[in-house]
Amino acid sequence: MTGAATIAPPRGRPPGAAWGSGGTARAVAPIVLGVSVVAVWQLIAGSGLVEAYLLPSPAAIGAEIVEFWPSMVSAGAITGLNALVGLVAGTLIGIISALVASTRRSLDGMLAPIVAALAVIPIVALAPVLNTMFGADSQTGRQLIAALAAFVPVFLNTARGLRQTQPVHRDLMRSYAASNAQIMRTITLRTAAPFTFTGIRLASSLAVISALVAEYFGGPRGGLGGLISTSAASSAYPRAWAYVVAAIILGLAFSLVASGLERLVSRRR
Amino acid sequence: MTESVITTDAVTVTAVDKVFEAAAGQVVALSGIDLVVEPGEFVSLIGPSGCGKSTLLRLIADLDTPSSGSVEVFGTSAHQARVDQKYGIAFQQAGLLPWRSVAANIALPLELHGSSSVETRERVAELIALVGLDDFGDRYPDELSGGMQQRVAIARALAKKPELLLMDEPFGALDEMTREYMQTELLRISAETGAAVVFVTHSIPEAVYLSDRVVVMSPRPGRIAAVVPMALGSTASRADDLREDGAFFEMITAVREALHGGAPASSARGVENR
Amino acid sequence: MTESVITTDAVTVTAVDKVFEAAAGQVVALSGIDLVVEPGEFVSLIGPSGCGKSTLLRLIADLDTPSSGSVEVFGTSAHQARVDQKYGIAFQQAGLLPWRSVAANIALPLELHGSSSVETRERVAELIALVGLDDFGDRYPDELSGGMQQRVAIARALAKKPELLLMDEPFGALDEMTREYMQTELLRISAETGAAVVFVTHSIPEAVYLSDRVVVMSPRPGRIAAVVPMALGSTASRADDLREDGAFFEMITAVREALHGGAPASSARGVENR
Amino acid sequence: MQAATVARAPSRRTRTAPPASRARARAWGFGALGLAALAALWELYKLLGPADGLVIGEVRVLPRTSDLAMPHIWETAGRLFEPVTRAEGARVLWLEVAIAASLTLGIAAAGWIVGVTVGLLLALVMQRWRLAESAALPWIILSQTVPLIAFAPVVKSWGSRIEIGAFEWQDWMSVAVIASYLAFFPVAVGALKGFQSPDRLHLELMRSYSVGWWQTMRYLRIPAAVPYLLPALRLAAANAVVGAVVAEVSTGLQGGIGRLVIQYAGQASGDPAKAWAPILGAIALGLIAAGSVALMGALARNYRRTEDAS
Amino acid sequence: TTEEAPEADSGEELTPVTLQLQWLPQGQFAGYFAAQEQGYFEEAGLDVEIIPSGGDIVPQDALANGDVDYAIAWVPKVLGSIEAGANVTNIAQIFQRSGTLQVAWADGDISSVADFEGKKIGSWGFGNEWEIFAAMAEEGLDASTVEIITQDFNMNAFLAGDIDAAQAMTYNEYAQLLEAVDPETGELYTADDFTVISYEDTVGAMLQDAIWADTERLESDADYQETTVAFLKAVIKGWIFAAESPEEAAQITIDAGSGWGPSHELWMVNETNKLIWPAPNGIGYIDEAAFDATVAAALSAVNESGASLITEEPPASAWTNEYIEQALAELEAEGFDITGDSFTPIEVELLEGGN
Ligand SMILES: Nc1ncnc2c1ncn2[C@@H]1O[C@H](COP(=O)(O)OP(=O)(O)OP(=O)(O)O)[C@@H](O)[C@H]1O
Ligand SMILES: Nc1ncnc2c1ncn2[C@@H]1O[C@H](COP(=O)(O)OP(=O)(O)OP(=O)(O)O)[C@@H](O)[C@H]1O
Ligand SMILES: Cc1ncc(C[n+]2csc(CCO)c2C)c(N)n1
Ligand SMILES: [Mg+2]
Ligand SMILES: [Mg+2]
Repeated sequence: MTGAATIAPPRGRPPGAAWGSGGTARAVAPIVLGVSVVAVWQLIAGSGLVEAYLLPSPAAIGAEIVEFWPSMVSAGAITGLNALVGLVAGTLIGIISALVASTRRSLDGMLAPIVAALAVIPIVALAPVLNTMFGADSQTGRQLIAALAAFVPVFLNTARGLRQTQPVHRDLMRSYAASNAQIMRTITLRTAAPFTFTGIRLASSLAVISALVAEYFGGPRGGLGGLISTSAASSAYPRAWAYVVAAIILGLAFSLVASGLERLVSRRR
Repeated sequence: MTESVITTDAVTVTAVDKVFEAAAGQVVALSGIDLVVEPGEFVSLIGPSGCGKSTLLRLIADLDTPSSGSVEVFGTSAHQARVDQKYGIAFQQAGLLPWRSVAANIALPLELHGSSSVETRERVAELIALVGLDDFGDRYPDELSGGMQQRVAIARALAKKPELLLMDEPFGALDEMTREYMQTELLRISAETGAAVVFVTHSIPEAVYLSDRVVVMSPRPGRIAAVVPMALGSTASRADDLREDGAFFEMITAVREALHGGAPASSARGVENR
Repeated sequence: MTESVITTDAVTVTAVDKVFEAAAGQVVALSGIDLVVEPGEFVSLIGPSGCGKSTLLRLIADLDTPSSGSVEVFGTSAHQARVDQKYGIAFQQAGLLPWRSVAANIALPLELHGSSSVETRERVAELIALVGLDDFGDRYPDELSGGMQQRVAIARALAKKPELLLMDEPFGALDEMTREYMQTELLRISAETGAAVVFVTHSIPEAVYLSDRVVVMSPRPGRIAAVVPMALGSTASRADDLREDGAFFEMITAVREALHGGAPASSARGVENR
Repeated sequence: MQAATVARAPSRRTRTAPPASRARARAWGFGALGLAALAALWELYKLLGPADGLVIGEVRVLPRTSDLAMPHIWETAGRLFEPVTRAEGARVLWLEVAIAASLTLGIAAAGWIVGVTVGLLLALVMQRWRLAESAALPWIILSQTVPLIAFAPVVKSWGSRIEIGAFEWQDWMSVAVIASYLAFFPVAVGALKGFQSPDRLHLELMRSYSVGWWQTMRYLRIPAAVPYLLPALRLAAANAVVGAVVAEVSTGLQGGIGRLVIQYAGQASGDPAKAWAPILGAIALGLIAAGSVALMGALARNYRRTEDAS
Repeated sequence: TTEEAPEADSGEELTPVTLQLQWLPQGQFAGYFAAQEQGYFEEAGLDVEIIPSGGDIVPQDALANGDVDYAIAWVPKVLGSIEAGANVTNIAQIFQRSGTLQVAWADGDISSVADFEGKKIGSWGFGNEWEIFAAMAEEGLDASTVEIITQDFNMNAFLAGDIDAAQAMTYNEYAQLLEAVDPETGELYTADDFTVISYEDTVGAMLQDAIWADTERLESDADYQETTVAFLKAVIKGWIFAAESPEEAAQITIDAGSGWGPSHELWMVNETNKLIWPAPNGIGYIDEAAFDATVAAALSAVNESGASLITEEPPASAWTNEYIEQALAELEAEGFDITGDSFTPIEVELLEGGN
């Protein structure tokens, strides 16, 4: 259903697009853009044109970040752990399901509507129900939500990767009279790995944002999502933004690690 | 190198038909094929696209099974020969595993059949030397040129010291000059190992240069149209300058004519669309 | 077909150098190239991989610019010639747009330069007939064989009636038999259109069979090593049976020797890894 | 040797492909079977599973089986055909959900259109200027790590002060904006990838025709982007629905499925089956949205000729 | 009614007014919907739009941002916003009492706030937790001695045993409990199944639903002042209507979009009435002592991360009785019962699932 969730793993730039002297400019460009946006934001917020109450200035947010750093770290740890547990669980379930689906067309067909449904389900709809099923006093419901969010891209990409084994490799393994287990290990899994890791990269930030949003709907306190909502509810907007920044950093950390893994795995293929 | 005592033919194909069930109906890929390849003999299969060359090779390799007729390899069924690893095989795409180094690619068939790691290491070193890639064992396929990749594929096919080498257009993807060079290399290697070779190609000069016999096939359904023995001396002694020899050009003409159905080729073959 | 009055050379390459800036340093792809192609003449560029054949062709097509020296096409700069659509070009891969039918692919250059749709339709029909694809106008590239795709690419290159055709290994991806067939077709088409052709190839027989002159290049840096004129009669009159002619084999030997640096080729070229 | 004559099908190519209509019927059949299996699993676990779920250590790895946590499938299904409340004139539940879903679908569609437009424009700009790509792409990727729920009130508040002439900002527009925030991302990334997908060969061909950026875009890059764009548009549609529902919950927009999610979740203690109705509605909505885009993709068949059939 | 009729007969033109609620339409806000439906707003020359909110809309911020003209919000939450910079004023304390309960199982070991220690205590968060901390502070407990679990929209966490005591409003969540089926008996739970701690009975009690207005406009905008009085009068009439005709008021809120069933809705109107009536000083009148107690509790209560709701006394502009007094006086003169001395709640039977 969600085809773009299976965005192919990154390939090199076409030849002729080598990184020349423009390389530095390109590396600096996003920073320049980011800094200028923040600067303009600061100017508008500081000019009094817009009430500070409405649009906290980057400086005010920075001050909150400094002040609430320890709390941001501990909240980030709670949310991050939930996201990590969910990511790992969703990844494992996704890989296993994809393997199961790859064995029989019937199993693939049976899983299809379930995956399609999971791909379009809004977390907000599921969160209260999962809290009831797994207990509002535990993080399980949130971890499960992160797992469901991670499952979809991992499953779709792995399933796709499992279909990528080259006929020439299959013929070769048959010529070696290799067992099914040997074929699976030497060819099938290894061919699918880069695709799976692409799925994990896509899943990583989804897991974080899902774990975070799930905190809006009950459960133990202390995570980033809860703190964002609590801060916003008490009109402490700079603090709310500070926690949002922490959430972004957390999501970024997840996706950077996942991209790194992906690059490592898909270097040779 | 492997000079075991062989008493039977390397390959015996008897009355083989192969029919594919396709969406549009049945495709008769091969019909009434009879072929014997002697131990140590170099046989090329040549013919237009779709005439069943690859299909025949795949039947010998037991990658596919005939619809009728039988295929024997060294006196056993093709299936048994595959299980016993009696042959090595190489394809047009080198088909190296991109995540394995050159050495690890060559070691693959050994690993799969549980050679000890010391044995494997020694055999791999031997093979790397044989195909002239001495300093490249630790490289990865994407760091090699097409010709080097094909050499790795050949080394891999030779890993289990097979007495039969099956090759499906192994040099088809190489540029002409590298191709000629690889042909000469292949002659050297097959002479060193003494293996029989069944070699599929589209190129008449290639078939002529390499083979003891050239099997010319015709399509729809795939049949053997002619078998042209090469009068060029032992394959082991052929060298690059043979390519400029009159006998070479004569053999080329002979195969060309067999291919074009006995009559001298002419451009007036109608508007055949390929 | 296009018999306009031409007073200047088709291509004049004068003292051209081409240096690429690569990550690892400078690559001198071409050095001191001088070449003149007459109107209506068929010139092949041959040489080992990396000797700069494609680079030279790209300079003529103004797809790249020389580091020094000049390239003129029909008396104007290469740039102006490109803007004026003085040449047609075809590559190794046919490079058809998969979402356009055969007819629409051929029509592309016409559409881009605002021909009326009636004009376009007529010209496309003409071209389809020229390359012998009469019933295939509504087909899509994926429904065609490799040879047919290349014919579409050639038709497309001819759409604007160019007096110069640039071709970079256009038959490199075809199997040998289709390739020979396409060569004969190309000779017919180039005779019909009277266009000059600059043709890059790796294949000696191909270069010999097609050309008025064969330009042999050598690598590192890319230079013209020799220019071998073909003594085989007018290209327009060549037919398939020329391939079995003694003169043909002689010319092949001549080019081969030019390629191997004047001396007869031998296999003792050391362990060059390609 | 006899065994060798038994035709086996080891290679992918030899698998005979059934006609498309039969294949489709089979796909639906397997799909239905899959859903039935899921339902059976649910009931089986509910029957056999421990009432308080399976707790290992401190963690409940399998859910509780109480009616509160896992209502029977037939109760959930049956509830759909009962009135929403006892109140006079109350609609039947599925109809109420369907009406709400259609409002959300409209909002999501608006968000999708905005998101697709923005995504395409961004991709165009990034394709045109390499520097723009380097500068913007990291931020575009980063944008999706922002918990948008935190911004719903801000968007609503900012929107509510927009008033240009006769145009007055409506609350549903805030929801659509948030939906578009989720929708633009796959489009921007997918379209950029698509625009950059043509081979160098094709680009040089266009250069040999001496045509400019726009014509290259129109004749080459845009058609070549179609296979990348279609899955992106589908994902954008699913995202737009999710975004619309989240934003409805967050801003409390009346009349949509998000509103029903909160409302019925609030009634779940006494009426557990009811809470599943808007969830099913949201899923159906997402499938309809993604499915309609997939149908659109069928129209672009010629542009997908090179797509692998997998 | 918002057509341009410049300088037309001002008696005919209605003043547009927006009112931000703090949740979905429901009986908790019956008075406002009744005023709308019964035409009290229109009679007062007002065209009122009532805006419900959802999960994340903060009413006092919508007001402070200028999105709306008036907002309904709990006093302690707004005190926090005022300290953060919101410039708003409490102009009518509609709820005289706190309706917050903490509900535990009757057979459990919680019977008072003092028993919270070491327990899992449910709260909605979003600023609804301060009463708990204030009440605990009185018992010498600080926030770190309990584990606060965020409740979602229903009471399942409590029913399933995830939390030991759940936060509940008398008018809503408590009823949800009484509408749920006890799986052991197959019957609805009854009041006997629960121990109910009412914060109104503790010092933690804080003022709840109040009407808030924009401080600056109150100070500088004569029209706004006038509108405010007219608005308050209509609202009061609406609440008087709800007290006198709870059934009709319940039907009005259902028609206005409440998704609750009739029994739950009627319960909610009735219980809300109990929080408003009787109002000894007149409905909406801000009792300075009660306001100061709320401020004191807000200053003293400390949450689990060590933060206080507010750190300093709110400015004097945080509340005023000026407008409500005017409204009450005018209504009294018109013969309305503004204290509800004679108010008697009705008996409501709850049905399964709030239907
Ligand atoms: N798995 C298959 N299913 C259906 N038809 C097949 C299959 N494999 C081969 N064929 C058909 O059998 C015929 C012979 O194919 P084969 O690949 O052996 O030809 P070939 O001589 O190797 O051609 P080429 O020179 O192009 O490699 C062709 O018509 C082909 O389409
Ligand atoms: N864009 C480029 N940047 C850097 N080096 C290049 C570039 N294009 C070509 N070269 C280098 O220039 C040399 C000549 O390349 P060119 O492609 O012209 O060779 P060729 O003769 O066409 O080879 P082949 O037969 O393999 O097509 C090679 O060494 C190549 O690596
Ligand atoms: C997610 C969520 N947030 C806040 C509240 C609190 N709340 C808002 S209005 C109101 C009165 C009773 O409904 C209460 C308690 C809740 N219940 N659920
Ligand atoms: Mg073949
Ligand atoms: Mg080249």
